[in-house]
Amino acid sequence: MNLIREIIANYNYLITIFLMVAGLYIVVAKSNMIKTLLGLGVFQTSVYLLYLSPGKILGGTPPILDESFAVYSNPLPHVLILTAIVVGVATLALGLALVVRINEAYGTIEEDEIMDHVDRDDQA
Amino acid sequence: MELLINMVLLTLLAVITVGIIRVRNLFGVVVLAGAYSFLMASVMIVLDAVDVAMTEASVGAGISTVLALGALHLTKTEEAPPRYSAMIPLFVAVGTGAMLIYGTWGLPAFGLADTPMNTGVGLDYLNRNYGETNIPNVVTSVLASYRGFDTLGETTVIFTAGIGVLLLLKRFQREG
Amino acid sequence: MNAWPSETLVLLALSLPALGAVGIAIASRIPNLREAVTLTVAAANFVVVMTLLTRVLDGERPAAGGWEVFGGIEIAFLVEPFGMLFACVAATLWIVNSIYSIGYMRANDEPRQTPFYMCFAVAIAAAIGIAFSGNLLTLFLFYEVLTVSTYPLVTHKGTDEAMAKGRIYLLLLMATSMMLLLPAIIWTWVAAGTVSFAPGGILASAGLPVGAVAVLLALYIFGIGKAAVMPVHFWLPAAMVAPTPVSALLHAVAVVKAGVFTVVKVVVYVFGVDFLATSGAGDWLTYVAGFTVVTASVIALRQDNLKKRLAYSTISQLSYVVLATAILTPISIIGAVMHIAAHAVSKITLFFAAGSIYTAAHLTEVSQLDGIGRRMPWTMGAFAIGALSMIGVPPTAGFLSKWFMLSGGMAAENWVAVGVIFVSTSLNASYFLPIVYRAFFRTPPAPATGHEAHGEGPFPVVLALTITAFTTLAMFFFPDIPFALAEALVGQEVTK
Amino acid sequence: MSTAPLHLQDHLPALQVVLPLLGAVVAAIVRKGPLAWLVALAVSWSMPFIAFALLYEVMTNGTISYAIGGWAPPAGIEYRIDQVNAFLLVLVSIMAALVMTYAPRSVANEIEPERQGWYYAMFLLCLTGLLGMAITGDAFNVFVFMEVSSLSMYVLIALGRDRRALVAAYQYLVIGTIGATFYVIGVGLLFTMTGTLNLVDIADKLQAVENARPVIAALAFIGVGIGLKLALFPLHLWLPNAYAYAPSTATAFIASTATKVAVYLLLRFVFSVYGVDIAFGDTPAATMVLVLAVLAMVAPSLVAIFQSNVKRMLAYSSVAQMGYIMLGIAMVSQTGLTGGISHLFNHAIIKGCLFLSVGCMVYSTGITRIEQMAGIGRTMPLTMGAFVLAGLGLIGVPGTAGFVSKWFLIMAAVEQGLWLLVAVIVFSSILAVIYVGRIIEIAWFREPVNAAVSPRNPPVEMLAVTWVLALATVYFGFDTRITADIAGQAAELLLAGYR
Amino acid sequence: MRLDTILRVISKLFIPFIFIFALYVQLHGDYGPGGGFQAGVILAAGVILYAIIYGLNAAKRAVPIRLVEFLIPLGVLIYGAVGVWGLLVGDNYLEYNNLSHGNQPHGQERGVFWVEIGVLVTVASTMIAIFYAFAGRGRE
Repeated sequence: MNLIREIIANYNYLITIFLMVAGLYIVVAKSNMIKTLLGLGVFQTSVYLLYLSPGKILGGTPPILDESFAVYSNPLPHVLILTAIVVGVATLALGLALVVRINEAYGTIEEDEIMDHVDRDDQA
Repeated sequence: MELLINMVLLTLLAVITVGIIRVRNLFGVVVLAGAYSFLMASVMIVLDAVDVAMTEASVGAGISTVLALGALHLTKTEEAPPRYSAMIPLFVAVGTGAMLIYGTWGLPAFGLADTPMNTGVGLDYLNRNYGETNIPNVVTSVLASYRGFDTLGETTVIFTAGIGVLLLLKRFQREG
Repeated sequence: MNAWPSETLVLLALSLPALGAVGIAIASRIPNLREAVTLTVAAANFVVVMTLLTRVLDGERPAAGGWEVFGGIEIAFLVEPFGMLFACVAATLWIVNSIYSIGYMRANDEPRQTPFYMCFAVAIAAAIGIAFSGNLLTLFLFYEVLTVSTYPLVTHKGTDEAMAKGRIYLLLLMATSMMLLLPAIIWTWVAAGTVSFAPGGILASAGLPVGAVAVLLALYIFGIGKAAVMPVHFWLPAAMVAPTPVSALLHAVAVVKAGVFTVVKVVVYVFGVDFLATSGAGDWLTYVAGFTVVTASVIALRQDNLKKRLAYSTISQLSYVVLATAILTPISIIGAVMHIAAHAVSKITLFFAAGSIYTAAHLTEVSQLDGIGRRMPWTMGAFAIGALSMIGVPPTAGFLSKWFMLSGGMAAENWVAVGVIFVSTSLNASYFLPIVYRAFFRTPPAPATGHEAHGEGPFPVVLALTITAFTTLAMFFFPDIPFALAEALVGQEVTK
Repeated sequence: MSTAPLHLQDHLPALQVVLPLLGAVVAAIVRKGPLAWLVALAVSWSMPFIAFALLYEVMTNGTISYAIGGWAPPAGIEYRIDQVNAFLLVLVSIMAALVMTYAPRSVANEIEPERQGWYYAMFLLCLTGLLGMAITGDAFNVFVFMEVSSLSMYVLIALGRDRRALVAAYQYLVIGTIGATFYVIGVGLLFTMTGTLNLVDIADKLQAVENARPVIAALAFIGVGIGLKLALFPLHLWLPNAYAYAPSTATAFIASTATKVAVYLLLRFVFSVYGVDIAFGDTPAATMVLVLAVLAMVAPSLVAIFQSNVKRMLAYSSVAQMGYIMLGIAMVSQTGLTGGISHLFNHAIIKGCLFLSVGCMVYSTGITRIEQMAGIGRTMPLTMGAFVLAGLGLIGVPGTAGFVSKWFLIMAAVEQGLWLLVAVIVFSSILAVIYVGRIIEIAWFREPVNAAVSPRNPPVEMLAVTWVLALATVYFGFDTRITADIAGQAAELLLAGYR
Repeated sequence: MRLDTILRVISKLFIPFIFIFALYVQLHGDYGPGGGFQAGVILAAGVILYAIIYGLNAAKRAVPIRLVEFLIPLGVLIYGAVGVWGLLVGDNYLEYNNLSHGNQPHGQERGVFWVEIGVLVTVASTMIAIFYAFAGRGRE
């Protein structure tokens, strides 16, 4: 019983952690560059939860002031995460652009194949 | 009720993530990623982060998907089978997870009002906002004024990315 | 010039050779002008140093510099008798060596002579910097400058062998100085709170346990790789690939002298003779030095290549100095100081002779020298004098220094040292005298054996080696100046 | 209704970051390479003056606090400048100015005309980001500018001529993003536990936090995140290729500034925000960093010896030098920190000089492979002369800047009786002797071959800048007032913490 | 083919509404969710949709690439300029309090308004530019 309460209390964090681990796993394990970048996206998105969850106040409303409400959720995490999202998309765009160029230069987007080419270049 | 919706949506998120890991067809992955973003957006609504939700929906589900599809269109759509065993990555990821569980277990429980975070600067904004700015949407006032410099930086990030992508992808007459 | 303040002179003595290097670079297009620059600068430098000498003999202790580098450590110069002596040796032999180089380099038309003369000048500057340095930091600075500036000289030939040997030279000297000497200096700084040389030493009051002092001394002795105490001596034979003038520079003028100079200086001014003698932290040094003296002589005995034999003889002669220092009595220290000067002039004579033989007859092995004395009387005459001095036979400079060492050893009842000196003297005799014998009393092989007729070496070469040979004798009859300086050195010691 | 007259000197902190930003904007608008360069040059030369003014202000009147948007911290974002980051600002802005002076013909040689304008814009953005990270007193603002600098860096690297540059940029992008995200996670945990983002505020709220676990975890995440950024061994894998294949100017600038700013951040968090007690008191952090630093000083140096590409060799040596710096930090003593911080400065100068001289060589001959450098010292004596001087600095020969920092590091080790560390330090400098000596030997004592025989002379401004740095290497070997002394003060400040 | 025409007709009707919505989001950002960033993205989405349906060249005719490339820095310039404006009226950088004759709330609103414009311009133009770049890379 107690454990369940614990879990409910920390459910957001648990999912957050799961997403982080999953995202990180994709990044490190997958050789396909586009998939890696999407995994990177998942990894970054999980941070959004890490910030937003503790800012939520049960029974609160969005932080748009109005006479009819008294309790508002914490606005600061929202601001930070807006910035974080922007950073995320910027990184994704740049990463994809790089992948396109790499594909043109090496004819593949599988990282381990490309590393073979790189090693060959180093020998030459 | 809030709590329940919140938990359900989160669970769905986790499920989709598993899908993203397992699916090999990159189109499928991109679509899943789009769905992921939509779910994330709805979670954000539950968490009262409406501005963020809006952004996540338009960026994550919109722009990102378009870009990813564009990139796929220029490259290829099947992921090659992995060459090396995934043990080390798994280890890294799980290690990070363990560190996180260790760290986050001491965090205040979900949804409380009297946590340091919700009694800190955030509350301060809510209280002083009306006197100082006439902007009801505190997120906007904090974004554009109290922490306006962050947003300038954020705009700069976009600017950087834009010019960067152009530098990398734009075809000039000489080449091609 | 006598009107000039001593500080100016000190700085002048340091900067003249450096400026000389610049001048040489500018004059690189016209060889004659370039050599003229070298000689003029060398001469000018000589005058400056001599002027300083007179003042030091008058009891003055010129100082200069004092630019703080960090945390109270300065780049500072202080001319005390011992440093003065070393500076005199370097300045004097620079002239002679330049004369010799001109003859040698042209006769064997060596490539890239401009960088050669430049590096040479810089090396001299570094040597004088070491001689005049007022604290360990300054000394270390110029010590490394000397290493770096002589590296191109060693690799001068540019052949793969030269480069391989150059690597050994650079690595060994850099490694020892950085891995042992630098930590030793910093340790001294942390322990004693100063690194300035002071009569009577600075560590006596530091309150280090005897064991630590012994370790520190070891760091110094082996850190000063230029002193070539075994086992850090490999670089010296390796450096034999260099052209003879460079060997002369390494063995007589600057490098190894800088090494033993530093050793003596550290023992006298950092540890303090009394402190070492009383604490007994330096006793092990006698054995290490003695071992080196004997072993090196034995190896020398087995070398047929003339320059190699000379190289090992240098190693053993250097350890004489260390040994004499390790005896830790004023007399023996005087011996050490005298020996630095004596060995310098004698060994440079020997190398000049070897180079002269190589230039004239293209011979490198001892076994080829039968009867060469008849063709090259001056060269071999000079060689004979140098050899006698090495053995320590009167009337040569070598006799004096050995005499002081011996009496020092006796006085201190350090029978190990005494025994070593006797043994090695006989060894010296047995690897030098045969050469002289061959040269004069063996009949030269018939020309058939590719022994084409040749006479003396080039004039500048012969001139140079005659001068040094003469000096070797002169120093026996007129030892006043080195003696005075040496006495001044230990004099401070005794009165202390 | 108050419109007070404008006093620029009060707003120097903001200008330090805003000027390069606006400069980048203008450069992106003018688009024409030469024009953009003029803009960039003007901006980057204004930087050192501002930085020195700030440094002077700090030295005379103590810490500066500037409230962006007029909102007093913690509500607003604070710019907070003390000895530590003022010193860093000076370093970064000087390097920017020098590299920018060096740049035009090198860039014209390596980047297509149409791209040059935007290239300079990127360069200024990178500068903006680095300065922003260094100057701000707000944890999240750091992240924003970290991303500005990182994104621009990825692009700069990707613009290298070799196709490997693209891969290097991609890998750096992935790793860099992971690092930044780790940092954000750490900040998020801190934010959750303290409810504020202002560093000073966090620092004193941390005292009240009774549950230490999230705080410690936050430190771990921030540490790892920054560790990735500063290429702390073994998190350095992105660095060698990035440095090796980026355009010469980018390499020179990034190598001499980016990692240094990351180190500063680490110092800031560990010492100022957490304070020695929390950071090292109940964690094995110090020992861990010490071990990593030792490994970093040895392993990459060994790798450097066997490199065939001179830029890669220098890159590996950079990783090793970061080891020196981390060592100084990990000894947690006045002397150690002084050594570490002054090495930050000295290494920046030395590496800058080395990469710039290589840049000259690339401009004149296109050579980057070591065996092709045979005899190049005889055909390009000025360029390789500078290389030799800086190389000696890298080794730490007395009379060079490198010696000063090494002196302090060894001294710190001796003070604490850590003889093993002394051995490691001197040993790794011997390794430096080997890999620098190898280049010097090939460049000066081998006979010139093909490309090296008749190079076109490098332009005067490139040589001039390279030599300015080379002479600086020697100068700071004797005058340590702006290195060791300020580093000493910074060390005191750090050890004191924000409280 | 017919489907295609239907699509074109619908989208012709649709796209203007997208722009209007974007405008609403931009201006209503003070009172409800939204702001420069979201509006910018939506605006860009409109153009992208247009490009997808009528082809890249048509879109480039409507929104020329030079213009976009000019707008990207312009937005940041606007934002930065608001900050300088703050300096000019003697306040700190990015301080809005005196932008409207010392009336703080008005000043704030004014500052925020222009800042959001800056964000809008940069975001929208960047998104469009990136889309152009990716789409344009495919040809030949």
